[in-house]
Amino acid sequence: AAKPTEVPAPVAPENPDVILATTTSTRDSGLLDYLLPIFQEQTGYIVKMVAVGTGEALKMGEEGNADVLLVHAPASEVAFMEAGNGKDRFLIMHNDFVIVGPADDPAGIKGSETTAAAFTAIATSESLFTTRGDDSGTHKAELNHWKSAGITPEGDWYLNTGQGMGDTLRIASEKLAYTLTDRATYLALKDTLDLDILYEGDKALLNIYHVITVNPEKYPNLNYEGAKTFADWLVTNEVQKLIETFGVDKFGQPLFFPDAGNPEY
Amino acid sequence: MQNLIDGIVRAIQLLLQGDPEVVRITLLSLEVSGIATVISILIGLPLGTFLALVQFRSRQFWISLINTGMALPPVVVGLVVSIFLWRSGPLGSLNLIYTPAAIVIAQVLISFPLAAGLTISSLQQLDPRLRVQLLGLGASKAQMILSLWKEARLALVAALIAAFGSVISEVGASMMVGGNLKGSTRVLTTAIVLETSRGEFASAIALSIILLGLAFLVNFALTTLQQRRK
Amino acid sequence: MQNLIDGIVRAIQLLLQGDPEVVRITLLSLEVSGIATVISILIGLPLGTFLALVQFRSRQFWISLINTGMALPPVVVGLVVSIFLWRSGPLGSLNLIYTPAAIVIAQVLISFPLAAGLTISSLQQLDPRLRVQLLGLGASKAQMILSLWKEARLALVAALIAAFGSVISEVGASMMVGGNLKGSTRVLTTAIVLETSRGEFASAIALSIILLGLAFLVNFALTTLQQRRK
Amino acid sequence: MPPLLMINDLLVKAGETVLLDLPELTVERNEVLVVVGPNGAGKSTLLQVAAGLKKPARGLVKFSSHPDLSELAYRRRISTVYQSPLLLSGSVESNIASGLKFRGIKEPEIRRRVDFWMDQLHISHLAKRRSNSLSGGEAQRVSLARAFCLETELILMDEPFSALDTPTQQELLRDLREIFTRTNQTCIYVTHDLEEGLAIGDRVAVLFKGQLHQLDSVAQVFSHPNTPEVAAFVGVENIIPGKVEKQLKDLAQVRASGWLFDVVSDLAPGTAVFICLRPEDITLYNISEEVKASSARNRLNCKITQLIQQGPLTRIYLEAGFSLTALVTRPSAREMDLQVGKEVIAVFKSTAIHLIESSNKGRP
Amino acid sequence: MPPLLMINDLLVKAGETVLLDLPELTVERNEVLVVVGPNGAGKSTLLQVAAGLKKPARGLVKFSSHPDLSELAYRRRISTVYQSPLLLSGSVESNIASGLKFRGIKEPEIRRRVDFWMDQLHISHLAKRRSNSLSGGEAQRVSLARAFCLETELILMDEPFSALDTPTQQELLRDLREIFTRTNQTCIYVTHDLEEGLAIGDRVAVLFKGQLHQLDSVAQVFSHPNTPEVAAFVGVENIIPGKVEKQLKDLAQVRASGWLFDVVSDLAPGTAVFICLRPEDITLYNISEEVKASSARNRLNCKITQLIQQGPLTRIYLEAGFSLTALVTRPSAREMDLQVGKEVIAVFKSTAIHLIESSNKGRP
Ligand SMILES: Nc1ncnc2c1ncn2[C@@H]1O[C@H](COP(=O)(O)OP(=O)(O)OP(=O)(O)O)[C@@H](O)[C@H]1O
Ligand SMILES: Nc1ncnc2c1ncn2[C@@H]1O[C@H](COP(=O)(O)OP(=O)(O)OP(=O)(O)O)[C@@H](O)[C@H]1O
Ligand SMILES: [Mg+2]
Ligand SMILES: [Mg+2]
Repeated sequence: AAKPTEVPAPVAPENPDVILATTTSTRDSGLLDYLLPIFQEQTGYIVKMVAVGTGEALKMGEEGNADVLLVHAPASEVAFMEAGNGKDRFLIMHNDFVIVGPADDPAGIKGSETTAAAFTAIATSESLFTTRGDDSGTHKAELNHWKSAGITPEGDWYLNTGQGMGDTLRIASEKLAYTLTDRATYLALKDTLDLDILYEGDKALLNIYHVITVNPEKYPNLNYEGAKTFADWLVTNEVQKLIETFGVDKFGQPLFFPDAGNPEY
Repeated sequence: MQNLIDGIVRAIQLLLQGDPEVVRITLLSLEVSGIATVISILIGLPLGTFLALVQFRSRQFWISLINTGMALPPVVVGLVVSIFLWRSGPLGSLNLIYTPAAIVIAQVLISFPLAAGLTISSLQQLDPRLRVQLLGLGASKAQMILSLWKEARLALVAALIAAFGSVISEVGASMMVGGNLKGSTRVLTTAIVLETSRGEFASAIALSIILLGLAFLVNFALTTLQQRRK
Repeated sequence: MQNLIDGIVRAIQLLLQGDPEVVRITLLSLEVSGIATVISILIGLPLGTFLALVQFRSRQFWISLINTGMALPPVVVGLVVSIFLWRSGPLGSLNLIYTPAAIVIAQVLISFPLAAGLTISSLQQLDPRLRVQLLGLGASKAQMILSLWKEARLALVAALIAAFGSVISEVGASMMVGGNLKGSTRVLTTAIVLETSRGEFASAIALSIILLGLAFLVNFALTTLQQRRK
Repeated sequence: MPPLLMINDLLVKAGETVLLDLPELTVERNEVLVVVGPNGAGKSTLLQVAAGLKKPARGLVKFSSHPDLSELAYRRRISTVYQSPLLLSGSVESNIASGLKFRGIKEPEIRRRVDFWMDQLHISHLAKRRSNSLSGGEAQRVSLARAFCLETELILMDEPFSALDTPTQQELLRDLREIFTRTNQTCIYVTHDLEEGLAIGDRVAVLFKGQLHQLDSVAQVFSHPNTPEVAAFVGVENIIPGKVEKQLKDLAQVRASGWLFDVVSDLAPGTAVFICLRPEDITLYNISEEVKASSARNRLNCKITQLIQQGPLTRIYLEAGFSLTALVTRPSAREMDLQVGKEVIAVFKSTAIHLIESSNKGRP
Repeated sequence: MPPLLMINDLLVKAGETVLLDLPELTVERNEVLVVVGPNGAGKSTLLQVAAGLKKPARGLVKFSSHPDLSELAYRRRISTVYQSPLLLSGSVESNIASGLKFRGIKEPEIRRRVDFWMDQLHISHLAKRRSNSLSGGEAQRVSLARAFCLETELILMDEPFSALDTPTQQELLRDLREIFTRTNQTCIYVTHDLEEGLAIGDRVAVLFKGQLHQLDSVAQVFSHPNTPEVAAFVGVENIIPGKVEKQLKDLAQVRASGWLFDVVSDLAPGTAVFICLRPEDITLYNISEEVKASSARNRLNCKITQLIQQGPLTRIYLEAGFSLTALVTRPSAREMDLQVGKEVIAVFKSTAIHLIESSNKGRP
């Protein structure tokens, strides 16, 4: 874990362009749109944020097409680091996943003991469930839950949307289906959806974001300096505070919980 | 670059294996885009013919409108069609959202202005005396129009090709109103987007190659038809 | 439906307020698509003219290829252009990825086949004796071609309209190669996608209305030009 | 029998320009009405109106029972040959068959008629050829066959023979006359070539600048033109303004350019007139020769200023205080050894002269 | 001076069809070479080759110093009037100016020439009109002005007057001849109308089915056609096959259809020939009348079968064991009271007959 560092004065860096590959959920929640201008002002770095799927983001890192990643698929991230693709990896924040579904809760998952039980209830009642199916962090988390419940999800009830979180939520809403979503995206879209939170709070449902700088030894033309500056900046106290308060005015609750300096979950 | 090469190898593999999922997606693309093209032509050809041949006051306004239709962004069409087809929308009760039919509807909205706009210009390009000539031969209005279409067939086939091209390659609307549901509304373009977002660039390229190969075959047939009797 | 109405109200507000962000996005859209259209025409018009007028062996194949180009899915173009422009790609050193220039490149690839294909059909639609007539009047090859363009201007303007329509409405490629960076590569269509995915339907609709209004103005100008001297 | 086509008080405009202004014009059943006039006179415009393809600004056009010429039923009772052939793409055969197909005629009948007319127009060998590979005359024949095979009551033809070679023109003129009579077809035949019109027409309508100057039998228009314009157009090359001086028992003496002409006419003395004299009605004699034909009352001494060979004829320009044109056969010219500068006597009968009152100038 | 245009061993094909097969053809400087022939003979094809717009399958075409006719420098030294006007969109003026603009001529000079030729062709009033609103004849005038204003060494014209009214045609024929002479222009003039060709041409090339049957001075082609086809085309309506029976001091006696004709000719007895006799060279006498012109050696008793009025002339079809056509002036026909069924004597001189050896049939 890194320690909060001093914010450097805004001197124009030699190579100001930093490419950040991140997932659609951070973009759609508006968090980065909020943070990036501040970073830019303080450091002079221009961050080009490309919102793509987690799979694509990791691939871009692997191929050296991004300098820094902000992603939420811990298992894949570890593999990524182990393959020597990344240099630094800091825990930034978390929010949590929730299971949403139609208000009448046909599978009766409300009050389930565990996440696995909730998933089992959905599967056994063959209630519609939409999955992103796009190798995103959310998708990978979801697959883990099925695995721990001992279920291979298959069949007409299991709808593979192959789209981002927002679109998958919309499809769930339209199809009266359940789905696993991160809380931030759900809150952002809540007003336009016919979905209620039916299961939440299990520790297993944590959604953890890490920042990773891509290994400059692998691709010498990476802007490692910028990437590192950004990664370091994210874990500063000020920024962590900004993350904590982001969205409170709009949703009455925070969308993300800062984790910098905390031990890995 | 490696991605491109991998993609090509992958495409050949997929084609040789006849991967059932790929086959299904390909057939669905063809079916949906084929139907959408046919409907676009059925709307665009008469509409374009009307605007090309009949003189009335607000004609130029309507032609501009049709031409603007060529600039309809698929995402906008997707959004508007969705708003209508969602359960909350006026047509929600039809249960069309996230079905191939919804994709067809959106694609028709995208491509019929193209068909109509190009029909207008191809008919206006004809010698105006031709109409008089045909009427003088005793053609009814309908026969005259059929004959004009025949004379302008080169440009009309180009319109057909452009309309087909615009729908087979379209993704924004198909994604929104179709939902890219595996096994039911996933078409080649939406599958390509999915593979891309998964970082499976080689698969995406492979599917693209299949899509383009398909488009090439259809176009080669149409172009041959078009150029056969110049 | 409420979304639509809200969107319209919102659009009017945005327009009246002259929201600087919206103004910037709109201008960028116009600039990028305008440049891409001009380049497409600069490539498509000569290429189409060549394929329409010169007889050679593999001509039909090339025409089919151009026509297939009309079916190039923007996402595929986006992916391929990205592969070339990413740092890992052969052109990575140019640092073009996620810049407006990258969007222009992708849009040109999308729209020049349309420009070329429609040029082919509009020139082939002309009376073949016209070429002989022009040469007989002492026209050089270049003068002949200019005169043919003038004679076919109706259909050529339609090609221009279609090319502009295809780029201004395109989103897949702009998103991939431009990155939808706020303040630098965010254009109307990518902004619409973003607003949609954020569930800000009214904003999305408002932006769509601005986009369509813009397209209508451009097309009204072009259509007036086209129809003025039929 | 009422006329087949009646035109009343017709006015056709393009924007503000008047293209045609016809108080009255009728086409009788089974006649060939020839419409002649210089370029831009409105001939094609008249045909388009008769074909129901151009809406007049004012006026009534009625075809037997059809008050509305633009209706399909009317259009199917006529056929039209346009000034430029404008063939459809496709084969010659399919072009010729097009009008029949529009009418829903059965295939064997189409075959029969198409074959018949291709044969008649000597284009059977072109049947399978693409229409855009034809020569000018071949295309015009196709256009003619396309109209004739419809075998309609009324045929409208706009300069149909302009691209045909002379032998074919003559053959067709002869055949057509006969076919029209046999099949009871009526025809409006537009031409700028007067000879052609004379060969095929029953009556001639002469248009100038959208106005009808004369509508009469062919012979009448030819021998008694109404206005100087008509006279000039029907080949009266000598039009000399003059004034009637004396009137003796229907023989008028007209003074013009200093000469006194004897003319069979009952016009009163003092009337301003145009003397119309056709070049072929002038006989030339050598000065030395004795003028035999005593019945010819008018004799002028002239000098030859120019000679032009025109096929079987020689056109001779003469100077007699005013210019005069005479037309003699080539052998005669040879025999008389006519040359530029030679003095000759121009002789013509008092019946050969036709007088037009000057007030007829312009509108009839 | 070498000829302006030389054609050698030319073969033009469309696919497998031979369109034109000319062993040799030259166009001299400052001449008007008229090309005549029936529809589809290859006249327009010849012009296109001369204009460098059609590549022959074989053969050499050379224009003064240019061996390659398709090069721009050559194309700019000629101008072309096509069979159909095919105007560009835009005004009449801009159409006429187009060729000048292509050549980069300066604006005032363009203005001057365009105005001059619009005036010459009587279309000044149409200057601002859109080209697609013109009548057929007006369009053809524009097409003519467009070519003439280029004032090139060589002008190629393809039936340029077919849509013009007769008075204008005649005026232009006269003016053009003069202009060509004055400006040292050379012209290849394609027409199917022989009279037109005779009026303007120095030499005539007669084409049939892509083959050159005769190339001679106008007078020669007219009086001594080479082949029966040419004879028929130049208006020899009476072509009777026969055989020379006797030969006395260049006066041949030819037996044909039972009659014996006296002909000035040195052909040997036994030669199979065609007797060519123009209708206008036949004089008709009433049976009762005394035949005065004693020098005319041939007399046939005939019966009139048909009379056709043709402008100033009357065409008379006769039966004399074979059919014969004669052409007399209208006044003569009237005087002699010629009617169908009447018996008359047809008289013609031995010099009026031209003999063609039968072996000349087909290729010359
Ligand atoms: N839109 C128009 N505006 C002005 N004048 C027009 C328009 N259309 C036709 N005209 C004129 O009307 C006149 C009559 O045309 P029309 O075609 O009837 O002539 P025409 O007698 O057939 O001549 P031609 O022998 O040359 O074919 C022409 O002078 C033509 O220029
Ligand atoms: N592609 C082709 N295939 C076969 N025959 C052709 C082709 N193109 C032209 N021809 C023929 O070549 C012949 C000569 O044509 P051309 O136009 O030179 O005739 P023309 O003498 O000008 O006749 P016209 O007096 O009718 O204008 C015509 O019979 C025409 O049908
Ligand atoms: Mg006309
Ligand atoms: Mg020709």
